[in-house]
Amino acid sequence: MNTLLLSADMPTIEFPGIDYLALSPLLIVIGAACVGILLEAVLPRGRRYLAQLVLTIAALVAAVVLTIVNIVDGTNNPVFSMTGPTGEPVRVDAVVMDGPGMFLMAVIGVLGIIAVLLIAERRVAAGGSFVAHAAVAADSQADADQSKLPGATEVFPLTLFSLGGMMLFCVSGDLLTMFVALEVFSLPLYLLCGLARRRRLLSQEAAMKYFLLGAFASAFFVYGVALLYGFANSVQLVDINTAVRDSGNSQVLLLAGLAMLSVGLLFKAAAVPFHVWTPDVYTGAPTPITALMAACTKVAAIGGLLRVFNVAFANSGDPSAASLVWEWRPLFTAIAIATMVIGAVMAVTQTDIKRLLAYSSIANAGYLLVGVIALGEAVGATLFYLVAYGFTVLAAFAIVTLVRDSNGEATHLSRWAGLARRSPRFAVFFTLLMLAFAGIPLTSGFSAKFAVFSSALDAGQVGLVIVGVLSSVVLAFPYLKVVVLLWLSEPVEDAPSVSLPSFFTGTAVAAGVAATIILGLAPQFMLNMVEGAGMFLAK
Amino acid sequence: MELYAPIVVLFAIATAFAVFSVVAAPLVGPRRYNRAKAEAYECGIEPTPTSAGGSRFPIKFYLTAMLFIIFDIEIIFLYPWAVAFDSLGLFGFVEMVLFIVTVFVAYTYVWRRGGLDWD
Amino acid sequence: MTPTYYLVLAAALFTIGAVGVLVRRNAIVVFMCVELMLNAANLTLVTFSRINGTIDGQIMTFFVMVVAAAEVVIGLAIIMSIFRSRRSASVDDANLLKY
Amino acid sequence: MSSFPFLSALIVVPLIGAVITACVPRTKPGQAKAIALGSSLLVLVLTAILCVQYVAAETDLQFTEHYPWVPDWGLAFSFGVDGIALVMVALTALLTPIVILASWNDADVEGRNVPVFFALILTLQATMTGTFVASNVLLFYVFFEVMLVPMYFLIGSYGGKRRQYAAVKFFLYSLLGGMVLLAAIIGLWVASGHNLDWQQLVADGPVQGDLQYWLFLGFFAAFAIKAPFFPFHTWLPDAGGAAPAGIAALLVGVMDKIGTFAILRYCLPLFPDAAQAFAPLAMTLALIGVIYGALVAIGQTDLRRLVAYTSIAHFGFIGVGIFAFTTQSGTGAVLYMVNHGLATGLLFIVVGMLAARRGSSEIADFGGAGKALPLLAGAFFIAGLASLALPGTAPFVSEFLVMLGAFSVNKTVAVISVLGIILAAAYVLWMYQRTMQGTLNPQLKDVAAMRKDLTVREKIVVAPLIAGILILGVYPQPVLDIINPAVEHTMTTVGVTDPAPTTDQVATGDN
Amino acid sequence: MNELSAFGQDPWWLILAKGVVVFILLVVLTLLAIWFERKAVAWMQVRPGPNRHGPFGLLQSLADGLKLAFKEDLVPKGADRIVFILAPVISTACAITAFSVIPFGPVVSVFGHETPLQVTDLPVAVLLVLATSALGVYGIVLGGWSSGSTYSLLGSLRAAAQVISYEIAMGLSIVAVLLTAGTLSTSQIVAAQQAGQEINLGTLGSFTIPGWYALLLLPSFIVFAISVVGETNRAPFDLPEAESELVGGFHTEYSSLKFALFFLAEYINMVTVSAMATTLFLGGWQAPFPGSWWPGANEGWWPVLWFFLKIVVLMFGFVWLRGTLPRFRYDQFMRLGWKVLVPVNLLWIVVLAGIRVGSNEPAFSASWIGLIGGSFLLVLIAIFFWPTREPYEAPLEPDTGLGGFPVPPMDLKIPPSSRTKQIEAEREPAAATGTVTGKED
Repeated sequence: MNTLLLSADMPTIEFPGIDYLALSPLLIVIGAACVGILLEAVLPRGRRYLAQLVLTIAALVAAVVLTIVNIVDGTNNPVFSMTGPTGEPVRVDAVVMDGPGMFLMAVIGVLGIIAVLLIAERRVAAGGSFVAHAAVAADSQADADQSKLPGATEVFPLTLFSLGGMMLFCVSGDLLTMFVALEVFSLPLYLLCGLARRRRLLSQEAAMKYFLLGAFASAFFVYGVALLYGFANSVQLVDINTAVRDSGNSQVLLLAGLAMLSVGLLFKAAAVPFHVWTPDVYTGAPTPITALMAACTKVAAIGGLLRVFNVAFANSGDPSAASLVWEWRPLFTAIAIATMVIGAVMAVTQTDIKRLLAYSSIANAGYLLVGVIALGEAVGATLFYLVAYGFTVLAAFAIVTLVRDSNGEATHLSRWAGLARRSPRFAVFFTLLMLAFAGIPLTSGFSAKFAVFSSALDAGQVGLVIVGVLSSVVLAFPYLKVVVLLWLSEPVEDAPSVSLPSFFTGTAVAAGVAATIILGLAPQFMLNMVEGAGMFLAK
Repeated sequence: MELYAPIVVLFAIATAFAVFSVVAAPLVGPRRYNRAKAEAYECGIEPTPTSAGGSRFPIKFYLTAMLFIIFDIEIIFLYPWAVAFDSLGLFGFVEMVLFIVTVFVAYTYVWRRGGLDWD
Repeated sequence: MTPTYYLVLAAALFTIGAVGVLVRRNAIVVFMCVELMLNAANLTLVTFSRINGTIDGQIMTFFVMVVAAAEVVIGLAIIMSIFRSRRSASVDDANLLKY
Repeated sequence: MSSFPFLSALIVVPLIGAVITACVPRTKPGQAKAIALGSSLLVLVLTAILCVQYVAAETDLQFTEHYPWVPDWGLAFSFGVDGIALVMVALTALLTPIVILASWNDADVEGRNVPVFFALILTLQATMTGTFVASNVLLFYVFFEVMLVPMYFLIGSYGGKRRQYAAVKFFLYSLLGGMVLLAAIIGLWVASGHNLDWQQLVADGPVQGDLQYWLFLGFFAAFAIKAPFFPFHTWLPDAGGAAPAGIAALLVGVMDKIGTFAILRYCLPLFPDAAQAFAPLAMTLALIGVIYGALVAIGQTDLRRLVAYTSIAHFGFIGVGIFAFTTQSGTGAVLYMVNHGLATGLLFIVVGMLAARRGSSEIADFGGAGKALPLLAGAFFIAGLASLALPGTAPFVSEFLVMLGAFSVNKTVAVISVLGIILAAAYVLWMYQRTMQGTLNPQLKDVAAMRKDLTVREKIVVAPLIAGILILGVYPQPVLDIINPAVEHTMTTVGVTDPAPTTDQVATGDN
Repeated sequence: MNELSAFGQDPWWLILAKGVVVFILLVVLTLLAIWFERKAVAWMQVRPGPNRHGPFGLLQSLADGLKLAFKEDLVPKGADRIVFILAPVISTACAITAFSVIPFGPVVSVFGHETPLQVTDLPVAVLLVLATSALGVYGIVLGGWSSGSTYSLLGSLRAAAQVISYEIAMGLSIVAVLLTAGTLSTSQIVAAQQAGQEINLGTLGSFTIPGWYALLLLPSFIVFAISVVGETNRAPFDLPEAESELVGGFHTEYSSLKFALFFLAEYINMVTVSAMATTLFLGGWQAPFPGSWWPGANEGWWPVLWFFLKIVVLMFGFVWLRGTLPRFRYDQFMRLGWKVLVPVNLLWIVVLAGIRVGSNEPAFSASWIGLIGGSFLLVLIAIFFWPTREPYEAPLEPDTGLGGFPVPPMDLKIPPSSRTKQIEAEREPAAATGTVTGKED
């Protein structure tokens, strides 16, 4: 077959049956994003904000509810299924709704709701964190003129698109869907990064860096997909696994493809050495978007890694083909170690809270990678870690948005000195979050670390666990530094004040803090849930 | 490949002709140097200086280029679908309507935001 | 002609693109290098489609093209906005975010 | 045995007290102090009942309670005390009200939150008690780590100069130990087939193979930092020097004991082979600590730091006692933990009183102060004598037991540790001489507070401690009766028997 | 592949011959077309037109071409020389290559070889035409850009924007043809138009209409016809070369044979799109009357005649437009392309596809078509005629003179020559300050 296009008298094509209920969360989120675009087009400017907000939240809530319904239903199958010519079922699983996938979708949905609350905040900073007209040149007179205008409402549909892409990313059954999902969630993020109201140049710079490096990484991803397609003659994860098992095929293609693919995935997860964008982008992006990236993108990226490595490259239970795991595991171990160590060490030297959290997010990517490398049973622990980390980091960035002076958010650490005097409640929350990051027991951070490290040790990854615990000591230092600043330092001149959060930010902070405490005090229910999510559907 | 060979031949002939013309032109024509001739034409006045990296021009052109890309992509998807339409049947129709509607959403947005207006 | 040559060509293009991203300083050029990489991937996909005798690779090329187009749209918008603010598209000039 | 959940109550009561205290408005510090004191006294009463009801002859854990928490990790609220834990609980319960009383006015500084100060002390008490009564390894770890948070804020927010540095250093050192411990606990969890209940672990027998050694090292490192043993000790002088006097007393008097307590509780029974294999190393570290701590203490110019260094020396003794692996030495070590808590607690508190009057804890700022402050000087002297383990004071008994046990195993160790006693005499007496005796430092005349001897509150603070030191010095038998079976049981699980029967007749508590 | 079995069988000499013939044909056609245009416009304007060289002035174009060859070949000072020279080559080569898949007639015998009257055919022939015409835009853009002249640049940008805008409309209009024919091969599209379509009107009886897609797919044909005029930069859409605004547009700076090449490319493109229109919508080389009025009409070499007749008619249409209509304003022109042709086309595609599905799929009844199509239409109407349409917001930033850079806007302000130096002097400090603004921390 030499031609791409089918001629008219071709035999009729088999069409997959589609489980629309299983697919409904994705359809709702993406559909709502499209409706959001239409609302932008038809509603007068004044009414857009409310309509978009309601639509966005409603869509995400509906998606989460439907996902939970699906989980309860026990839908654990490929969404696309069809019958082959001889009557036996044939998989076309572009989308696989298995336990971990749906769990990740629900997590992204819930974290997304909180992030949307932050994005919707318009009282703390007059008009919100987003610029009204992004096309206006930064620092021009026109830019100053528009500083009082309410922010663009396009951020809502963009966020929805991004979240929809993330959800799809976690349940993709083939690499092509994964690639498309990767772009669907990345592209809106690139834009959102450049929409900050204050410090526009910084924001635009962040967007450019994120975009160029992100596009670079996704080029690697797609080249990896191409090589793996050459290797396995299919991009379905299960087919790749089959090909890996009976490998009469070229190992060069497999390993090169795997390496390229990993570059793309690790970039999104912000793992060393593909992390260089993280601090800059986290600093430059509007803080609600930073929160979105730190929480949801992390979930999606790690979810993708989990799926790829557990389904396509794991070949567990087949000792003859175990060589592949042997091939990639040492390299990934090195990456995970480097990520943990560099993230932790670099965090120590930071003087800006957003950069600090960025490096901490890199280090946390390392801990998550430990869970990825451990494979198998560690999936549940990794999911738990994602939930715990997501909530905590959201709350942390939510608080960062509140500390403001006349120039907007005061993110330099020196400005935070002695803030506890002026607003002890905020300081208590932030301290709690910092302790959670540091992994102190009774916070979610400890539960998460324990879960991941214990399952990693179960899988025999002793070295990783040791590096993990040691790096988390190093990582504790910057968090302590913040706590010291908050409580023990003298306030600076014209210190920033902590704005009174409105309902939105308040809810976000409360949710994050509550989750941090609950997952620390009573993690069992969540452990049951991640355990109940089971394994990735590999057959 | 045999199908493509004639195209290459035709292309080669066309290129050869064009290259011959461009190469021949300065050889055949006269050459009488005049500084004014070498200037870019601007109705007789000294030409506008252009910046080193090319000049800036209205954003509309970029916008048009982007719109073109979007719709070109739509066409890319429409062609195979159209050719295989009869074997795709109802399923293909519904899918493509969904696709067109999606593109239309973006199109509507652009329209309403003045992206299609050329002032 | 062996299809393998196309693979080699694609790999070379990909490498050129990757190196270009790393060494070039103009955002637009960097961006074009990324596009080159994507097209190298496309070439690889099509070649493998031919070698393997399945049509999937060609279909994937469509999707990659779509994504590339979307990237162009987004990327140009971002680069334009920064260019309008700074009057420079050099990635070296964008240096506010450094420590 | 009563069905009343004593051990939970010991943790919950101070926690509730802490919450109530923290809720008191800042403008009413008196109420907060009263609530805190009341809560700690209630705990003291509960502890007293507990001690009475404790059956000394029983070697198993008593007052056990068990509530599930996170079954997936083998984490449960499992409580239980043996003799060792009981005396530590009692020490905590005793020291806390004294410290609260001693620190009555410590937080009354502009800009400092008094209710929170006392709430933190109560929280600290709850977590420290938790570490002693936990019978689940992970639960122990939870208390062990959470304990850092109140202590961190107590040092960092209410301490003296360099408090931020000291607080962070303390926290990071402890966290380092804690994380290593966490890794080891996870390793234990994996090795034991997902079980972290202490009784179950002991019943199942030790972990097999090389893993035991690694796990032991993980546990030991954490506890050695906590204790602190040389060379993990550098945080203690900073923390002890920067913390408010009462807090320093709690820090050295109780919190550091958790390290040695945990070695006895976890390192020895769970990893007996490793414990024996590493005993020479541990013993060496302990001995270095004895000598090094004493030598450095002599060179100190600051009273608080001096006391902190003496503690390092004393912890060396405790270490020697533990790793000599005899019942006498072990009993001595545990008794030493109690006595040291009393003695050093008193010393820190008295030093705090001195420093509060003088506004400085530099030795050079004193001199001949004893004449104006006879009672204070007396208390200081008694505390000092207890610190150098003079016969008649409580530490003597324990030090003697430790030496005795050590001698029966390794004479060199015993000889070297005797050197430590001599050095102790040197630093204590010299310290007393430089501060209290001799010619009056002329600067002291200008300080009005230096002419004010112990107030009633301060008398109430020092009296029970002095009484305890003296009583236990002459009649330690009741405490030994509680400790001895537990230590014996521990040594049995390690698999060692006392080497020479000749020592039996000397052993005081062998019944 | 079977349908294309007639292709790819030619010996090398036949391939070469076909190539040369098509090439010569195109060049000659261009000369004739120019003459034809001038003559026709002249008639419309009641003047004689060229009448000196050759009979009826037929050789006028040739004379013009020769004259151009002997003109001085200028390359402006500010030009990028290589691109400047390359641009006309690209334009010409692409224009000619597009013709390789146009079918002139059925299979005939040439020196004993059975071969179709078509250089070649591909499964994706229509795409090839689109691709080459799109590549031709590069010639225009590069030519304008490399000239180093403001007029050229603006002209080329306009040309590019125009071509790509109308390419969308054109591309969409072809979809309907593909949908009906089910193939992208030009020869098969022609073949698909052979059979008449029987239209059943229920009780009114039935009748057969010719298979030409121009009749079957009238909306597509109209859109195609309009868009190809824009695509080829012809009047009334000849804005890139609007003499009154932009002098000569992108080829202002070109002279001699390079200019001739652009000219050639433009006329070849006209012929090409006419040929495409013939092929896609007018039954290709088939005899221009329904039914078989003469059995041999579609055999042998006769179809070539029909084919060129149709082309001539279409070419006359081009000329007629030029002679009749005034030039569009640019905004009107873009609005027509984006706001009328594109949505109409999309709607038409959906309706057509719905009808076809309805006729094929028993489960998919006419009411469904009505429902879907109707709702689609309703949504469209609702969107486009939504009452609360916002007034256009003026851009917050004026487009001119940012920091002294020349920004050629639509209302081009040409700085007087005396200020050139001053402007260049201003540029330095402006560029210097540009990087320091907005420094944070």
